[in-house]
Amino acid sequence: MKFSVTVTLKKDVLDPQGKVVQNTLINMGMDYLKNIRQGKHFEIEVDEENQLEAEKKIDEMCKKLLVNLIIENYKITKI
Amino acid sequence: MKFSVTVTLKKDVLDPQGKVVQNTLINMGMDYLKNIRQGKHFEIEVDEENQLEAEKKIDEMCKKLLVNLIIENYKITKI
Amino acid sequence: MKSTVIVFPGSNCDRDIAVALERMQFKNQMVWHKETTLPKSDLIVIPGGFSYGDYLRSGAIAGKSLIIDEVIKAAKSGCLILGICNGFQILTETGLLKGTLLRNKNLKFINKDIHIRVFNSNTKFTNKYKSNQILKINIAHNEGNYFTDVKHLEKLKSENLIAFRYCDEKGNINNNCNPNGSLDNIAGIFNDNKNILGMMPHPERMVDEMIANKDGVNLFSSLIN
Amino acid sequence: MNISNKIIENHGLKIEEFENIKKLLKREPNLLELGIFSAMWNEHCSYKSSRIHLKKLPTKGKQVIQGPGENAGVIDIGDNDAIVFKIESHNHPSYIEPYQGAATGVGGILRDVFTMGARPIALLNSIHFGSPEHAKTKSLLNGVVSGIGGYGNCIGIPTVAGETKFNETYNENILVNAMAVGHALKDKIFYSKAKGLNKSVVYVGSKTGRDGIHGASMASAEFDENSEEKKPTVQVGDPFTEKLLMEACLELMKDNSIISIQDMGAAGLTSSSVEMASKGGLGIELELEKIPCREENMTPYEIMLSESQERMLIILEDGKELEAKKIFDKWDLDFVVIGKTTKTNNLTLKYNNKTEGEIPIEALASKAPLYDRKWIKKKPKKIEINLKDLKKIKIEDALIKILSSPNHSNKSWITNQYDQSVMCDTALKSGSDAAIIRIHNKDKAIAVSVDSSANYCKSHPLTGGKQIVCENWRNLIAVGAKPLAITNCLNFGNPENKEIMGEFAECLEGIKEACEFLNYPVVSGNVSFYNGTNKKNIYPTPVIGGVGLIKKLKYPLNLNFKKENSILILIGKTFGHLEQSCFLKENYSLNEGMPPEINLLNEKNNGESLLKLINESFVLSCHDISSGGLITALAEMSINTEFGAKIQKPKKLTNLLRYFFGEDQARYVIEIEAINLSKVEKILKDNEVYYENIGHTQKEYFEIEGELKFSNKDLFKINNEWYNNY
Ligand SMILES: Nc1ncnc2c1ncn2[C@@H]1O[C@H](COP(=O)(O)OP(=O)(O)O)[C@@H](O)[C@H]1O
Ligand SMILES: [Mg+2]
Repeated sequence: MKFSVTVTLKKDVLDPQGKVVQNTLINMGMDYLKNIRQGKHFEIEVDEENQLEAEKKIDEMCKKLLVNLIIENYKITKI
Repeated sequence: MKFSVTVTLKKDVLDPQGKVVQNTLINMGMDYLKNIRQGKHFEIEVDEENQLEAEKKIDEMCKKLLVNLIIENYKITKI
Repeated sequence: MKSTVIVFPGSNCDRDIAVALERMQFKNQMVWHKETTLPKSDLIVIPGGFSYGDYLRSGAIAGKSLIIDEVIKAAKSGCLILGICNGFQILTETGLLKGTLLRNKNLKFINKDIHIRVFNSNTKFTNKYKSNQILKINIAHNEGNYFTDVKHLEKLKSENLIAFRYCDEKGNINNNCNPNGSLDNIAGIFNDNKNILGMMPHPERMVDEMIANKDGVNLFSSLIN
Repeated sequence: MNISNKIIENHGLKIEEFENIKKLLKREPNLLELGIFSAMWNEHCSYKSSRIHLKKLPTKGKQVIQGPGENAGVIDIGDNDAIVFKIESHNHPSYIEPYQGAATGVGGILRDVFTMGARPIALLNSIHFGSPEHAKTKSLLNGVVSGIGGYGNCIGIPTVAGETKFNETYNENILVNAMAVGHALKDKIFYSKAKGLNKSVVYVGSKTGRDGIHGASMASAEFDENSEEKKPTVQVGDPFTEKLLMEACLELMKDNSIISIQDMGAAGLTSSSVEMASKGGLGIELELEKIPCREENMTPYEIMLSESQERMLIILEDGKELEAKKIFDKWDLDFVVIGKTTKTNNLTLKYNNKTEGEIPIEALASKAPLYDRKWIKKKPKKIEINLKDLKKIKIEDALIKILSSPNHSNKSWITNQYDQSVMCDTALKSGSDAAIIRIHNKDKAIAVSVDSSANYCKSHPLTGGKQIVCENWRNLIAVGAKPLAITNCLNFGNPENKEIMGEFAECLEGIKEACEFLNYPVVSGNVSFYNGTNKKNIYPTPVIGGVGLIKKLKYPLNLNFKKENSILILIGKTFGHLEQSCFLKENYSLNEGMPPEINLLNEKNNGESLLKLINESFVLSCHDISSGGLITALAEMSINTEFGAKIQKPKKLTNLLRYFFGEDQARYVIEIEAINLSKVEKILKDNEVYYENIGHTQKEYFEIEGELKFSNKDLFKINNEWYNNY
């Protein structure tokens, strides 16, 4: 079963990456850009056919390694 | 209007990050993991109410800066 | 010889390269990235560092800056271009050099002295080196893992466009002496016309005996030659 | 709004302190004002528990341009060159989020240095972790090291030295101390003291967000339904912006437009504005709606207490605003005039023309609490270890144990993650006793080192305090530098506990004695209390960062053996002190007894005499003897070269374990050419230095006659295994 996980910085946490990208895009003339924030994206395939179980496993990976819970949020989606 | 963009490495491009993460997770005992690839995720808000127009604008940002078309694919989704 | 060093916000080896160039008798000028014209020069250097923090992809944002259009024009008209470390990454982002630099295989920043072997000593950049000469040189990067497609790799080999490859102190080339996972141990490449060189190691750090060795000197004296 | 006891407590203030605030204000403070008091009166800003003791430290000397009290200390290295340096802790943030905590620690200390007009030229760090087996240690180590590297590498300042130690006392409370060293021109140093009325107060750098607003979280829960939204957020470092800020500030400093400048560190805008005003004996008025904010709807409270990074406050000369702004525009940084100096002697905070808070500056600064906390002396436990009572051990095995232990393992796993070479002036990198940084474009250089000895300080704080200063001094001598001055980071437990306060007072007394004797003044520093949890305090861990001068750098002297058949001399007397030694700890898990004694007279004489030898170019390699004793020092001199040593057993009959593993102080090993022996001996004798000829160098092998023989390659393996397998 395959899932995607998106990891985003919590609101109010400084996003230096997003900030630089935003300034650059605006300097390039795309002034309709209101806001951009940068995060991570994972595509994960697990050997598990029960969706609930699979999601549990992915959740564990997120908590244990993929996500820094102190500054990041995450969302798991089946794909 | 708000969109998400996920940027992933093309299939035949080496993904050193994904590989290390995969090994680490498996070493941590999660041997049901079959495959993991890491990419980037952007949340973008633009000042444009027409969805088609907005998507065009996002697409331009991707092509001009956010994505390295030689090694990366991307997908735009409205959120 | 006149040289120009391009300075981006976040460049941090700009002074180092300027010092090395001046030491080697270049008449050097620094050019801020917001400029739209380049002074006439024989050599343009894009220095190491973390342009724009390397926050999106290393070199990506610098690759879109105003001055880069001028660098591309100069390159097309045959001016010599040297990209070191972040400069190499920027050159790949502009398309002046093909391929890309991925994260180091261990996902860690690496700073140490390693060995490289000169693979083509018959260019404007390397003519003072002996062919197959082994150099001890400093690397300092997060993304030095060179990657390109099979076709381009073949071309690099068949047209002698590989400048340097990582090796051990005896010159052997294998996985153990590949610090970052780079394809075929590639440490530096030329473009088709060999007027552009991109390399991850830092020759400007190897010109002063008190600080390191002088294995980088011949790169600069080749250019003067 | 009514200020409840709960709110007071959540602001880290005692009820008595609150009563004191009311007296000083002659009224009850509002919440904004309370927040400001809490920031200024906390231990970190007010030094309320430590000030009385810190005052005793020697801070003066011919070499000192600026002692403690400014953003960093400044010393004179001749020819209008000055060195600006300071160390600072970032322990608690690094435990919560190791990468960002360590990164912002580096960012913060760099700002302290470039604020004074210095271009940073080197970074150092002292990092202490819990036992390697502890569940959290590995990820903390990984995070801290990549955070330190991430920041320093990106901004392009070499991280050249440091120390990494493991001990279970840090299981729940790691230490991350970062030191920055900069170079300035003596006549171009900038200070934080404000001067003149109606001068523009300018905000530059990053925008303000809700980063690290302390006390705020809990307090706000009581009066705000959206409390979840307002949780304090972890500070995220932005080295790219700091690089721009550094270049912009240094560019502005070329000209004469700055009256005073101060970085926003702990307690952000609050402490920076109060400090500038208090030093200048002025008032300051800020218009808070002008502050560039990153988030919407930030309240005056949040704006004043935010600890967002990469920001500065500058007071400008009249009419210089436009020129200055041009520079910051060039670097794409915010530049806003947010207020002015006033004659009121108050901190006046306005928001859209309404006065939201008004506090006399002196209430925040000079009238801040000052405590003479109770402390008790440590009663020394004079336990003598009798080797006969212990299980027999072979010298060889004991050495392997030490060289392969986490604390003595080769640190290249760490140092390879730091750019040590950028700026092209690092003449000696990590791996020797100190690092050597050449002054750009000159032939002089400085040497830098950071050191600590927590187990010595724990067992006998007074001796421990002396010992670290001496060890640090020795490390600089060992690379041929004349030690000039130190900075110190005092990491201790809870000062409200009289034993901990005793450790503090006695360590400080030790530091003071050593510094005075060695003419090695303290020019800057930082105190970090409350390290520990659940009543378990960390070992007292003062960290000393020293700077020394090499007037003319002929060659960078390091500790690797250089030649075959050179003579090895041991400088200093060996008594065989094993209590508190690494030998007993690694082999028998024993850590009882007193640390080795410090004899300041010998320390000074041995060091200064050795410097004479080095200056005469007699010394091929040199290493001080510290943890692990003589044998460890000799092994370390062999590990990274093709030359080893052949050592004779001592002529006088002594216990070999005591001789080789004893940690007696004031000792060094030097390698000299045989032809110079008589000249070297003459200098040592003339100076009444005790020394022994202990053997000579040879190819490839490290050997003690009749006892053990290792190939250098094997030693290298033993020394490098631990990190690779961890
Ligand atoms: N965290 C670190 N950062 C930089 N250098 C380090 C770090 N930890 C250790 N080192 C380096 O490793 C070497 C050995 O450290 P240490 O055993 O503490 O030396 P010493 O006993 O001489 O003070 C030194 O050169 C030191 O600078
Ligand atoms: Mg030492």
